[in-house]
Amino acid sequence: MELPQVDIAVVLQIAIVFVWAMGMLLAVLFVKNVRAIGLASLVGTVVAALAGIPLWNANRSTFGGMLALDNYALTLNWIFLGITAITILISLDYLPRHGIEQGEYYVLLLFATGAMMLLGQGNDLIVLFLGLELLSITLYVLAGFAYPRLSSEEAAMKYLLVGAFAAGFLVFGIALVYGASGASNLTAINTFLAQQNGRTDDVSLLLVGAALVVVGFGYKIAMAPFHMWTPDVYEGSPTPVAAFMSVGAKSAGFAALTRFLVVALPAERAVWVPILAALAAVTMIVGNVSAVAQTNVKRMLAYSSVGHAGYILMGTLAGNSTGSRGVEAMLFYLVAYSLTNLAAFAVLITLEQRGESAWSLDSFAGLWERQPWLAVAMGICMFSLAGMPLTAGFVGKFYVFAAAWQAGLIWLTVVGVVTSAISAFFYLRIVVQMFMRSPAAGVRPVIDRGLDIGIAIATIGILVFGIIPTPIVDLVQNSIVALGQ
Amino acid sequence: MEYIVFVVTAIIAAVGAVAMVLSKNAVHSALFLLLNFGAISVLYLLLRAPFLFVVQLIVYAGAIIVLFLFVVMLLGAERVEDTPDSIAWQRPLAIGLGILLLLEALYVAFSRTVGAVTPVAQRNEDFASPERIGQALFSTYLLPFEITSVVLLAAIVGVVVLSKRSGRVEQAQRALEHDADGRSEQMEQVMERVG
Amino acid sequence: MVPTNYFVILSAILFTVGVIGVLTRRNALVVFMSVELMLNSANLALVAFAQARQSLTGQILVFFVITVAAAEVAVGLALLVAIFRSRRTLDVDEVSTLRG
Amino acid sequence: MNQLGFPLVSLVLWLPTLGALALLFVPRDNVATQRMLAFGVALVTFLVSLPLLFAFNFGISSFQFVDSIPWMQSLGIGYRVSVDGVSLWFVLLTTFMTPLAMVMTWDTVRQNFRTFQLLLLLLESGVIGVFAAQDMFLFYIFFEFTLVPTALLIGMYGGPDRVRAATKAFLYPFAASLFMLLGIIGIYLAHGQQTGTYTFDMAQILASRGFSATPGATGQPTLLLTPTVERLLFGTFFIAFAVKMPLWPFHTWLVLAHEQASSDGSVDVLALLMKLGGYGFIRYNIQLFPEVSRWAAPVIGVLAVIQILYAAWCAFAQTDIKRLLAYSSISHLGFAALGMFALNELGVSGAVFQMISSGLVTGGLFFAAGMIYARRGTRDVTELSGLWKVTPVLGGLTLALVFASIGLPGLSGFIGEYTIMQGAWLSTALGWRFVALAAIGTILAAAYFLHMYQRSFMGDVTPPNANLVDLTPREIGILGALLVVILGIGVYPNFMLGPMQPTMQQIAQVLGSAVAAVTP
Amino acid sequence: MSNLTWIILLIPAFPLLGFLVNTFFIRDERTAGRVASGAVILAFVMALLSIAVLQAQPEPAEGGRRIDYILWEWISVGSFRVPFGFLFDHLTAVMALLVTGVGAIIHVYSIGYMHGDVRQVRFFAYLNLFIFSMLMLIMGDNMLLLFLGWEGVGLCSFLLIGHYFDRRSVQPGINPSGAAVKAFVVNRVGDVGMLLAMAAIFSRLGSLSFYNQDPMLDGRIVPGFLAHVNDIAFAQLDLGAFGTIGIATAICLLILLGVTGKSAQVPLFVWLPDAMAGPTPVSALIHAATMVTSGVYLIARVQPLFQASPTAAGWVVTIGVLTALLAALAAVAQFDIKRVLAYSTISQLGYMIVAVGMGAVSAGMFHLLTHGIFKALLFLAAGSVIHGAHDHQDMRRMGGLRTKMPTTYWTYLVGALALAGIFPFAGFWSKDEIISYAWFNGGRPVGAILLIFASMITAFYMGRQIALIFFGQQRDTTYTPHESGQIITVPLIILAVGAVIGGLINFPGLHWLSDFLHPVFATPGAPPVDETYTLGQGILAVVTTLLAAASGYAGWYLYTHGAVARRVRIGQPDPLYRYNGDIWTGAEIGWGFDWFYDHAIVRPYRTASRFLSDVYDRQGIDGTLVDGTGRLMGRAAESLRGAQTGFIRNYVLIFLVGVVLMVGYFALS
Repeated sequence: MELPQVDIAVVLQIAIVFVWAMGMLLAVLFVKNVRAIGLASLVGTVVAALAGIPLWNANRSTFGGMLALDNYALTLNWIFLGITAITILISLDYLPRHGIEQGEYYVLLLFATGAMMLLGQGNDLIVLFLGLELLSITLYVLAGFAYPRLSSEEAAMKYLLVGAFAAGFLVFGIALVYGASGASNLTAINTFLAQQNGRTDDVSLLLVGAALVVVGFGYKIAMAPFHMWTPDVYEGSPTPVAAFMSVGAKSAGFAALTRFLVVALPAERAVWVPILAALAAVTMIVGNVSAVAQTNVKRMLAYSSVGHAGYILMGTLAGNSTGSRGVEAMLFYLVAYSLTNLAAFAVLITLEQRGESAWSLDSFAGLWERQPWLAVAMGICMFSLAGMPLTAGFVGKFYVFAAAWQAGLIWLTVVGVVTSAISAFFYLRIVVQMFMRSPAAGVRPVIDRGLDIGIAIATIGILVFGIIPTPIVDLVQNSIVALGQ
Repeated sequence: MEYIVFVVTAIIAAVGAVAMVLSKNAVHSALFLLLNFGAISVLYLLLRAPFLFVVQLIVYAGAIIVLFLFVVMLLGAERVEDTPDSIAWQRPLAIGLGILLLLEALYVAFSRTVGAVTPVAQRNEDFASPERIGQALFSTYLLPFEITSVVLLAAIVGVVVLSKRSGRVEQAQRALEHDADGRSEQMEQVMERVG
Repeated sequence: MVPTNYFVILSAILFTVGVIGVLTRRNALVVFMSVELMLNSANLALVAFAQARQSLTGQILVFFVITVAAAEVAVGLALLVAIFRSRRTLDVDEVSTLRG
Repeated sequence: MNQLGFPLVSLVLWLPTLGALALLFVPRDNVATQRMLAFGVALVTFLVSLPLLFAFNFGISSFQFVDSIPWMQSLGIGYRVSVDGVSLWFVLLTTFMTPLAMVMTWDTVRQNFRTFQLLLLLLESGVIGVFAAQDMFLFYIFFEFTLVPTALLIGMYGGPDRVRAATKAFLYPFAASLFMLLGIIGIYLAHGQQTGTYTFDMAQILASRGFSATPGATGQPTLLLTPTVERLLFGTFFIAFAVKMPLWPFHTWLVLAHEQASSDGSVDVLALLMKLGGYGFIRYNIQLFPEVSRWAAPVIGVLAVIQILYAAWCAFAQTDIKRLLAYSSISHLGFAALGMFALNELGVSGAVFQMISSGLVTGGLFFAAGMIYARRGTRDVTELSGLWKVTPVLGGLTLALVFASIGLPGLSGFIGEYTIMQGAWLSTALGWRFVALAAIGTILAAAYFLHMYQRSFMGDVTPPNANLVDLTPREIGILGALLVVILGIGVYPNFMLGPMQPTMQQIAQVLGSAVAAVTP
Repeated sequence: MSNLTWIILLIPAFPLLGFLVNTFFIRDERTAGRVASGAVILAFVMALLSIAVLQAQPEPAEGGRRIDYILWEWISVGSFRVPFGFLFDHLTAVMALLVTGVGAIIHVYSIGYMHGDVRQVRFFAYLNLFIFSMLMLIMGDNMLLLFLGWEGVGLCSFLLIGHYFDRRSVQPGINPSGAAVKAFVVNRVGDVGMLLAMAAIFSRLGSLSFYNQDPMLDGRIVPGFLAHVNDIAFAQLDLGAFGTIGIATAICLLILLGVTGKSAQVPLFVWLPDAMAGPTPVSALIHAATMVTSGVYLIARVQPLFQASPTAAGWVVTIGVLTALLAALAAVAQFDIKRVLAYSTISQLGYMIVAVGMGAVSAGMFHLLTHGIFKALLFLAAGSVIHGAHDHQDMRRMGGLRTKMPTTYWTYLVGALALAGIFPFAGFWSKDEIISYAWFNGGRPVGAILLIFASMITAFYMGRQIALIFFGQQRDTTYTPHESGQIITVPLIILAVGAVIGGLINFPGLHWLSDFLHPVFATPGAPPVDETYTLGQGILAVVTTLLAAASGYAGWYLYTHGAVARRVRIGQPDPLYRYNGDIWTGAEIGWGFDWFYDHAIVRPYRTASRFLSDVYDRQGIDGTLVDGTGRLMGRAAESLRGAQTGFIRNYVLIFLVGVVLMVGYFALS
């Protein structure tokens, strides 16, 4: 038996993250200082990110095309690692403050990161399935990490049951796709579709399978109507985990979904675009409209993240139509959205007391008078989420709309615009609370250095990428899905 | 012959599944599930998959169902559904939707002769022998194989984390105490930094 | 040789039963079993297709699915135990404090 | 580069922002320095903006003082700022009003003074940016950005119902201008697909819509849109600007915002009276879509006439002076809208003049209302009486402003109104019927303004009003400066109309050819 | 001499300077009066000089000397070019002399009259501003500049009527601030006509300048529109359901609307009686002698337009006659000394309007001049009476003042005779010219008869007034009347002399004024004024004056002798009320126009405005449409929240719905 030739470069980043995670796991046994483990994990993400730099434009794949390393994947890897890094920063003090300080937290976080990277790089349904499951399993645990707090347990359970349910559909979908095409490799599926002469029965079968695969990923990105778990799970999970899920898991889901649609199913674009566009519209509407009535900011952010899934989906949908910039728009949006949501959740952490009422809108009242910079940061986040110019969120939205319009989805951009307008309402409500009301009694924001740095990095990022988006634009423009097409 | 075996096992599997869903007692459910799994493993044999036949029996029947039974009995949670269903209206909807889904599946299966699924000319009874699977796992499918190792590791870590309950409660109490007396000091520091 | 279609149809039936189980049962453990049933029926389809295709991939996939399912069950049951300890129930309907 | 070889427009644009940043380094308690710094920056900005006028080339109909830096080149987005005969005046109005507004705040803002000044300076930058940006993307950025300081200023420093006012003043225009984003994207893509160059550069897009840089010459349109597409695109811009301007019936947010904005009038003047929407109509709706403008003109003309009369009618019932002024400003804008969609040189010039004049005059009245409030603690005319006797200078200056607003010839208000009416009368799209109705607005204006003046400034002096002090020299300076300008451009309006002409000629020419194309 | 044309700029310049100096520098009341008077006197001198300069101008080929001095281009947009230019021709000269001359006298008078009053500095500043605006009105060389003056005098009128703005009411029960606002707003109604007329003129005739002008800076010539009136003589405007209307007629009717406002004609005269709330000199200057005559001036100025539209001219005459009659009747029923004069003014303006409407421009201008003199005299004398009667204005409180205030009495009598049209006073000549023109030249005998009737009533109410004020016994004995000082009486005497000999200006046979004005209105090549007098005219004149004298005597006699005179009591209605009843009341309230406007326009407007603002706008547009959208969102959000039950099984159900849809779509596609 001969082991296959493996291109180490392609798996390098993933390997670093997993090995680092195992190292941390060992360290948990010997090191009492959990904070040190967190910092070490942070270093791990940085190392992994740096390791990716020489791989730019590598465009290689290995393991028989199961794992690809194109610029698309590389950019996503950096996004994932950045997300993890900021999550670690905002977790450092959250854990001891809430009495859930365990080194395994960071280990799981790193495992999840690796899983996300697998989703970004995976070019085979097997890898995508395993990556998704790895991500899910770690997130189940992370969501329940604050046990025996009831809400945390409930979040974990809801996530688990819905996740397992979705996994069932994913597997069945994979089975059908495999049955129809005889392949699990995305490139091979594309080749198969290209060889089929018109709408054969096999193609029909494959499409049904693809639908179920999309459902599997749709659950991860919180696409309506597979989003129902989102608000409950985000609310119950420890806040840094919610932040991580809302950006990390979602980004990874999009990474995989986009690759699946762009690489495997470009030939059937005419079929999947309408239905997904409709779902994107529903997602935007449901997410943004539901958030209007929320007074719990954490839940509001959860709903808003559902809404944003719709916008990102617009990019994915525009994906590979000729001349469209869908994928790059999606990537830019992910960057902008990730920074913004992480910062927003970080601000939530500062306000989070032992009780759970801390997320009520009222606790934001008069924040500006108590913590001006924190309020400004949150304000910037809210404006970015609403798509206000001079923030990264705006450029992202603009990018996505332009891409969708160019792909002919003009009606979808109209829906996007209308829902953006609706979303401004609840984002503005927080700004109003912070700047225009007098401080609420009893809520004292607590800031520590990790949060400080995390919020600062994210907020500055929002502003810088909002004003000078060129670096990111250049990055994402080169981050095309090079392999498998 | 194979048809007869198939029909019988299929019926057993279906009955097991339905009975699993219908039985009030979780223990019974688990046992019906076992029945179903067993039937499916027989089907694996029919499909020339001896390796999976074994794996199915060992992992599912041997491990998972046992685990289920163990938990059910440990928690004494055989019957939790004696209270009235607060969302009883969902049941007919659920069944309806399920049937709709099934109809869709049957429509696909019957309306289109799924062409590619027709047997390949050259049949090799031995195409999925345990040796071949083993070789494939360590060559072509090395990467997924390695990933599963990580998945399992992560699961282990997760289970360990979720089970360290006693330590967690103490820690939470400590944090609470710390919170009580450390709050004002912390606030002062914060105020200093901002002011 | 039994046609592959038969297996697929059986698999679909079992899958549907699993789905209905998830939707109707309140015992978290049974819900979980239903999920396992769903996974199993998918596995059946995979094996059937593998047989029809005469390709290993399907069977390998089943192997991975089984592994992952096992891992998931482990974590899931650990979680259910933890929840049971806090709430003294495994009725999924009772785990509904987060809403709205 | 440009005719000065110096990025003058950029300097004017960013000076206030720099000032705002500098304010951050002034200690929170040092109000005196904050005042001087903010005011100084605003004043310097005004002085620096004056050369725009002196060096302006009256013979060019397109953009001048162009500063252009590539920004997101791959998308055709650039930092392009410049002015033409239209935006020049809006920029100058902004730079002129800001120092006055700054001075107004000195007595009224007691808390968080630094932030107030900072936001005002940011607002100034934003507003100038809207007028100066000649890149659609950049324009949109500034257009939206102005909402942030506006909402914060209203919401943090406004009256009792400030939160609702701020929310509305933010959400409504924000929601509407999102549609404009679609329109911008649409034009951008259409332009890219038809001409091959993907760009947001207004100069280029205008050129491909048939605008020529030399007055009198006719360009050849290369960007051709089907009527439906053109109408839809027009509609997206229309919604944004109609709400922003505002046009009837999108006006209610403005009334509330005016009512609740900080009492000194600074926010009203800088944020709400700066007619970004009106400017947008001219720059985008009319210039980009001449044919649809012609198609839509009668409808918009009807809206405008309704607006003139409706707002004036509503104003009559107001007892809060700021609310009254809000309606008055809306009524004036009805004239501006009528003029714009007269779609001829006279009408559009008149509209620009009217908007500038409204900024000055109504701005002055808002300041005056602020001065009343600072003395009396109320703006309710039922509680005021005989102020002219107690505070003669305030009464006299207010009266002068009132008459300017009513449209007394010799003051700026009349010029705009008359040229608009004349333009609308001559317009092939509108005609005399519109004018006949709009002219009634001048009666109503006199009625509500003098009614207000009579109730608050005339009549016998009631005890609560008896001991008010008259204006300080500083306040006299504010209103005086405004009145000098109002009188100046009322007596010699060609000062403003002249530089506009090349641009207007081009607009008229393109509109004319569009008209020729439409009329069978 | 021709290079001295800039001198015409000095005419308005001095009052403007006076205004500025008084506003910004003078705080002393006496100085203010002197500065103001000096400015106007200087302006008068400049007007005289300007006439000299004008006469020295070379006679142009098409006839009609005029000086046109363009300062700058006022508005210039495309083909719309309006200069800021001043015109000085013979018509302007006449008006300028009247305005500055009478203005100067009234300024001087005001120094005495306003002594000790409030806000004198402001008062004089306003007066100067008024003179300036009035001069702008008559010197503007285009409609728009004329309109500037037109509105400017309106502003000054507002300011001066509202001079006592801090009082709740002045005699006779008028709220000064309300009267001021009313004056301006009612005038605005007329101004709309002006605005529309201007817009129409430009759009049809391509210019707003009256006459061809000197080249502008860029060498382009702005043509005058009056020369092109014939272009539109037969043009029709389609009014849709209302048929068609001649363009010229439409323009003229719009101008007429403006005129009815400013010159207080039916139906917009209602503001003038209330305008008496202002100080008496203001009434004399603005609301009798000058401002209210600007309508007459305007019609004279744009005479070719009216000639092009006989229909419109007919309307003008009708309005004029109606006004003359109604106002005269209303004057009979007034008790306030100034209100009588106010209605009388309205009535006399009606005569002038009739004259210019018929095309008898010089007759109209003649009456304008003489009326300007004698009505100013009457108002000033009335002011003197008021002064002497300790600020009482109610004639029922007077009586027998003849002996106490002899100078005032005699001058008042002269004014009254002039007004009544008694030979040989100024009013006789001018009024007779109008009536006779109407009878013989204008072909409007009915109008002439009505005018004669109005003139009889005029004489009657003046007789009544003289009787009530100066004859009989002093009915209110709470005060001791006294004669006014010299600074008041001297202007009275000057004006009285004018009222006596004013007729000379256009004395039949001399017809200086007609000659003087001839070049302005004559078409090129027309023969000079050729006035022949027929016997009929003579008879008419004799009859008219006899009738007037008779009715004047009747009025005097009724209120000095017998039962009627005894029944005049303070606070009681007029004795004649018993015989006329409702008609008398109607006359007293100015025929109910005020009442009608109040009920038909003002009140509904006010109610509707409250409804629009508080209900329709706040609850309708804002509450329902704008906030309603928000509420709708909120409701949608609530229902979506309702779907978020917290039950996992619900979530899964919805999940499954999605799956079924997805699979169904993909399976069927």
